[in-house]
Amino acid sequence: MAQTPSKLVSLAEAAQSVASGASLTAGGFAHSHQPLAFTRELVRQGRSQLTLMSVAECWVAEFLAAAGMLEKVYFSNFMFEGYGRCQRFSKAVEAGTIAVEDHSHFGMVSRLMAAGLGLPFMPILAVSGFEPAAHKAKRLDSPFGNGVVTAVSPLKPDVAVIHAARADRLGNVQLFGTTSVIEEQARTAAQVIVTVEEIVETDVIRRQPELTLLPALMVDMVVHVPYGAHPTGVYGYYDHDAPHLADYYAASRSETDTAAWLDRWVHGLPDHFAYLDTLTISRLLRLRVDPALGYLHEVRHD
Amino acid sequence: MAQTPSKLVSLAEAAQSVASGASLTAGGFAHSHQPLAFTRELVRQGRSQLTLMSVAECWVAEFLAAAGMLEKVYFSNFMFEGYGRCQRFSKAVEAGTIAVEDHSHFGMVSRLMAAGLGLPFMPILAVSGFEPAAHKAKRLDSPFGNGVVTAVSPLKPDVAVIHAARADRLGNVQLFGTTSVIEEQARTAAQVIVTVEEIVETDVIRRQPELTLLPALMVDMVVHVPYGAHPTGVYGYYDHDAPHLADYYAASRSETDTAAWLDRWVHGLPDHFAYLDTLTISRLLRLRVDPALGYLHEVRHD
Amino acid sequence: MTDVSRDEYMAVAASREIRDGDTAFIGTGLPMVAAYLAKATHAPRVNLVFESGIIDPQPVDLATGVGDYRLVHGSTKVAGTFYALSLLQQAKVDIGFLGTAEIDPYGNLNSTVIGPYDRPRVRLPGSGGANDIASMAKRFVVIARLDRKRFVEKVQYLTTPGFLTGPGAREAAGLPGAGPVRVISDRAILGFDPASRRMRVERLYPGATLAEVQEHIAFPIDAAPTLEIEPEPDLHLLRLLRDVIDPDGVYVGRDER
Amino acid sequence: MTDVSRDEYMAVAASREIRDGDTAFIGTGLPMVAAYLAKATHAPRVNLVFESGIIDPQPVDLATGVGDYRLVHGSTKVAGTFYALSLLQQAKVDIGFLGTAEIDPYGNLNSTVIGPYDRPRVRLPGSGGANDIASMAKRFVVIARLDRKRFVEKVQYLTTPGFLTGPGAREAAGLPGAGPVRVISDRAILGFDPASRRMRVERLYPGATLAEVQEHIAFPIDAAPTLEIEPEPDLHLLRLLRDVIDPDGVYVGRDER
Repeated sequence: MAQTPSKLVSLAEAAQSVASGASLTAGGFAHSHQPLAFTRELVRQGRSQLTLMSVAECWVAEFLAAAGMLEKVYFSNFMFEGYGRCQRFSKAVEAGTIAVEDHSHFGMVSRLMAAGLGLPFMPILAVSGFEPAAHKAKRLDSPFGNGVVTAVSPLKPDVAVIHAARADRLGNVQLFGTTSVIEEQARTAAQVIVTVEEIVETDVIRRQPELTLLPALMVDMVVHVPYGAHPTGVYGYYDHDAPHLADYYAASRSETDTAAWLDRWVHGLPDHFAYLDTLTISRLLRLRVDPALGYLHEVRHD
Repeated sequence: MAQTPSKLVSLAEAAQSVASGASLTAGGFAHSHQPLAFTRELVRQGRSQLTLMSVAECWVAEFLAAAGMLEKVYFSNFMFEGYGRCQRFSKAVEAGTIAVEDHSHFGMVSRLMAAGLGLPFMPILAVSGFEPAAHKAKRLDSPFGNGVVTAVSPLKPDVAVIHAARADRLGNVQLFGTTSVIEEQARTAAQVIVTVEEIVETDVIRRQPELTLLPALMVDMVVHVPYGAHPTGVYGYYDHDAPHLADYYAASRSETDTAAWLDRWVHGLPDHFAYLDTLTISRLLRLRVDPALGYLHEVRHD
Repeated sequence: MTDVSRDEYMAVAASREIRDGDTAFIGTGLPMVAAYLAKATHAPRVNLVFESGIIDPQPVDLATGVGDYRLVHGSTKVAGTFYALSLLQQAKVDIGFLGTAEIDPYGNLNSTVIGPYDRPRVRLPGSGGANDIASMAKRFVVIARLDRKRFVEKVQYLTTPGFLTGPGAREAAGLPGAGPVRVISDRAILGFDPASRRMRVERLYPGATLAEVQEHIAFPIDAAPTLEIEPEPDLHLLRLLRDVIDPDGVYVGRDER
Repeated sequence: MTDVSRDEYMAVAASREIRDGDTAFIGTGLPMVAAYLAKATHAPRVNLVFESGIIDPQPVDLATGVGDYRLVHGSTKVAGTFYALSLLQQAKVDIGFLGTAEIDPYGNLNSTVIGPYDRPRVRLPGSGGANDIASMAKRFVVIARLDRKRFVEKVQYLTTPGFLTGPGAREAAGLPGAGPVRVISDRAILGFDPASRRMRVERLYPGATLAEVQEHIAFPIDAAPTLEIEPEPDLHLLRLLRDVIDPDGVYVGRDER
C-alpha cells in the first residue's frame, strides 16, 4: 500500500477498483460530505449487485438504487431531511429487488467498529432492532457476572469511499466539522478511497495534525475532486444545493422521471468537470459558504 | 451537576473532594500534562489509603507514593523517560506497602473504556498480562463462532483529575497536542476535576470546537491553575522542567532526601502561587515554548 | 389569544419536557425548535447533542437537519456519530425526542416498515438513533399527530422499545433507560399510567375534547385521574417561536388551530 | 573504520529491520534513533506511531520520550493512546521494538518484577505497550545488551509473549502477531530457529566471537547454519547518526567498542 510514492489516481481509475458484487460503505451524513461525484462515476461506468454497508449515506444509496445497482443494503436510516424518504430506494425495497437488514445507528456503527478494531464482536447495551436476527446480534452474559450485553457481529466492506476537505498525496486526510462515521468506515474497509476538495502538501497537514481524520496508513487512493460532494455540501467549502436536491426529489417520484434525470446529470455527461460546467459556475458560487460561519447564510430552508 | 452556573472552584476546594480511601485516575503521559499542582495540594492536605487507576501518570504516582498516601495501584507503566524507574513508588511496592495490579497499556485503557462506555466488559485481542488474573481478564468465545477474545473488566475510579490547556466556566475543556487517555479517564470517573492553564469565555471554545476534548457535560469542577503541570509540561505553553525533575530524581534515591524535598516544595509552601514564586519567574520563563514549534527548542537532553 | 396553532402547542409542550441542566438528544424538526425554545427560556444550561456528532451548538440560523453546518458553527465540540451515540450508553443523556409512523398503547414505535419486513407495502426510513435513544436515554418523549393509522393496537414492526408488553418488560429486556414519559400530539398531551404502563390522556389543548382524542386513536385509551387543560402559551414564548426561532414557519405551522 | 561503537552497530541493525512503507510502533531510546535512521535512508515512507498518540512525526530535534512535544510538532496526526494502540489490534502495525530486563530462549520478556510479584526484589516499570506490541504487531524486534542476568532460561514474570513454550504456542494462545524476529544485542544479532523457535546467533559484530556471545547468555544457544559477520556501517549512516540524529550521543554511545 505505502509502496507507491503517491496515492493520487483519477476518479475513473478509483471507481474501476469497485467490481460488480462488491460491498461498499460511503461517508457522509444527511446533506453533508457524501461522495457523490464518485457515485455518479460508478453509475456512469455501470455496476451490478453491489452491497452497501451504510449508516446515513442516504444520497449514495438513493442514486445507486435509482441506477439499479444495489442488491443488499445494511443500514440504520435513510431520510432526506426536509424532503422525505428515499423514493427509489424505498420503491426497490417494496418491489423486493433490494434486500435490507435494519439496525439502529449505534448498532450499525458498532458492527463497523467491531471489524475496524479487529474484533469478532462488539458489546453494546442497546438492543439493535430489538428482536435481533441471530447472525447480527446475540445476547451475551458478561464473563464477570456483572451484566448482559448485546454482541453485534462485525461488518467488513470491501471498499470505503469517503469525501473530505483535503489530503496530501500520501493519503493524510483532513475534514472540518463533524466526522460522522468516517473513522470507523475507513478502519473496517479492505480498501479506502478518498475524494477531496483540495490536494495539499504534507507540510500543510503537519501544521494542524489535530485536524487529521485519517492518517496515510489508513488510505489507499486519493482523488482530487472539487465539488465532489455536490449536491450535498462540505463544511467550510460549499453548502448543499437545495434546489438541485429538490429537483432530484421531484423526479424520483416516478421511474421515468428518475431515468431522465440520470440521463441528464450522469449518463449524458462524460465526466465530473462536464457536470460542473453544466451546473454553471454562477450556481456553484451561490453555494459558497460565509468564511466566518462555515455555512451559506442566505440559503432558503426549502 | 450542570445546575451550577459556573464550575469554577479553588484548588484547595477541588482537592477536598478527594477523600481518604478514594480511587483516582490522573491525566498525563511521560513528562506531559500531569496534574501536579493538584497532586501537591492533595499531599499538602494529607490523605491515606488512596487507590490509583492509572496508565502512565508516573509523576502523580511517584509523588503520592513518596508522601505515603497510596494503598493500591492499577497501572501499565511507570517510567521516568530519561531518568529511570520511579524510585519511591518502586521501593514501596518492594516493601509491600503498595499493592499493584499490572496491565498492558491497551488492557488498562480498555478497562477504563469499558466503564466509560457503560459496558460490563471490553473485548480485546491482546492478552493483558498474559496469565490474567480471573477478576481482571477472561478468555471469551465470540457468540458468532468467529474467534476468541480477552474480556477485560471495567475499572471505575471515583475521581479523574486532568490538567489541560484551557476551559470555560461551564467545563468545556481544550488541550493541544496528544490527548493520552483523558477521554477515557473523564468518561469513566464518577467525578471529573479539570485544572487548566487558562479560563476562557465560552465563545473562545466555540471558535475551535474541534479542539474540545471534554464537553461540559463530562466535567464537574474547573480550577484555574497556571503552570499546574509543573515540573511536567503543557504543549503550547511550557516544556517540562528537566533540572527540577532531575533534582527530584536524585532526592528520590533516599527516603530522607525525598522527605526533605517534599518539605521544601510541598509542605513548606502554603499554596501553588508560593510554589511558583519559589521557582522564580525567570525559571518559568526559561520553560516558555517557541510559539512556532510548540516546544522549547533550547532545552538540553539531560 | 386564540390564534395559537396546534404546532405551537406541541412545540411549547415539548420544550417544557426539557429541564435545565439536562443533556438532550435532539433530532430535526419540532424537537429542534422545542430545544431552542427551552434553551432560550427555562433551561439555559441544557446541553444539546445531535447524532451527527455536534455537541451544544449555538446556531444563528435554524438548522435544516441534524448534520446542518448551522449547528457546527459555534458548537462547543464537534465529534463523530459514535461519540454522540456512546453518550447514550454512558447514561449521560437525560432526554430524547422521537417521531414515529406507528405507536402502540405501551409507547412502542415503528419507523421501519408498513407490511411484511421482507416485502413491505411502505418502506420507512428506519430506526436511525431512535432505538438507541429509546433504549438508553434516561427518558424519552414521542411527538406524533393523532391518527388512527398511527396510534395502533400493535405496531407492524418493533423498531423502538417503549414499555414493550407492560410493567417490568423493559427491565427484563435489560434496557438501561426508563422509557417513554410523554406523547405530545396535536390535540392533547398523553402520558403513561405508572402501574399499567398503558397510554393515557393527561392534558387537552383548549377546544379539544377527550372523545375527539379517543376517536383519533385506534386503541382504547382513558383519561388520567385528573385530566387538565393545557393553558395557552405565554406571549413571550410565542414571540420567540414566531419571530426568532422559526420565523419562516418551517417546522411550526401557524394555520392549523 | 574501526571506531564504530556497539551502540552504533545496534542502531544500524535495528534500522535495517524497518522496511519501506512499514508502520512501526516506536519507543524511546535506540528504537527512536533506528526509526529516524531508517526514515532518512532506505525507508522514507515508514509511518511511525508512538503510544502517546502521535502519528508520523517529522521532528526537528531528537525527542526525549514518546510523549515529547518535539514529536507533536509536525506530526501528521495527533490522537490519544487508545487510537495508537488500537492500530496494533487492527493489524495495521508491521513492526515494534522492545527492550527488556529479562529474555528467555523463546523470546519471552519480563519488564515487570525481579522476584515474587507481590513482594518483588526489584519492581520494574511494567509492560506499558510491550505486551500489546508483542501480542499484536505483525513482527517485533528486541533490543537488549548481552548479560547472563538478562538472557535467562526462564523469565521471572511473563510480561510479554515471545514464542511462549515453542512451536504453535502463540497460535494456540490466540495471539494475532507472528512473534519476535530478531534480538539485537551489543555483540551480535540473534534470531529464532524457524522450526524450534529457540534463539540462535545469526551475525557477529566485527571482533566478537560465538564463544564470547554464548558466555554472556545463561541458556544454551547455537549459531545459525550460516553465521555471518556484520559489515561495518556505511560512512553515510554513521554521519547521519553522529551529526544529525543523535549529535549529543544521548542514546547512541560513541565510546564502547
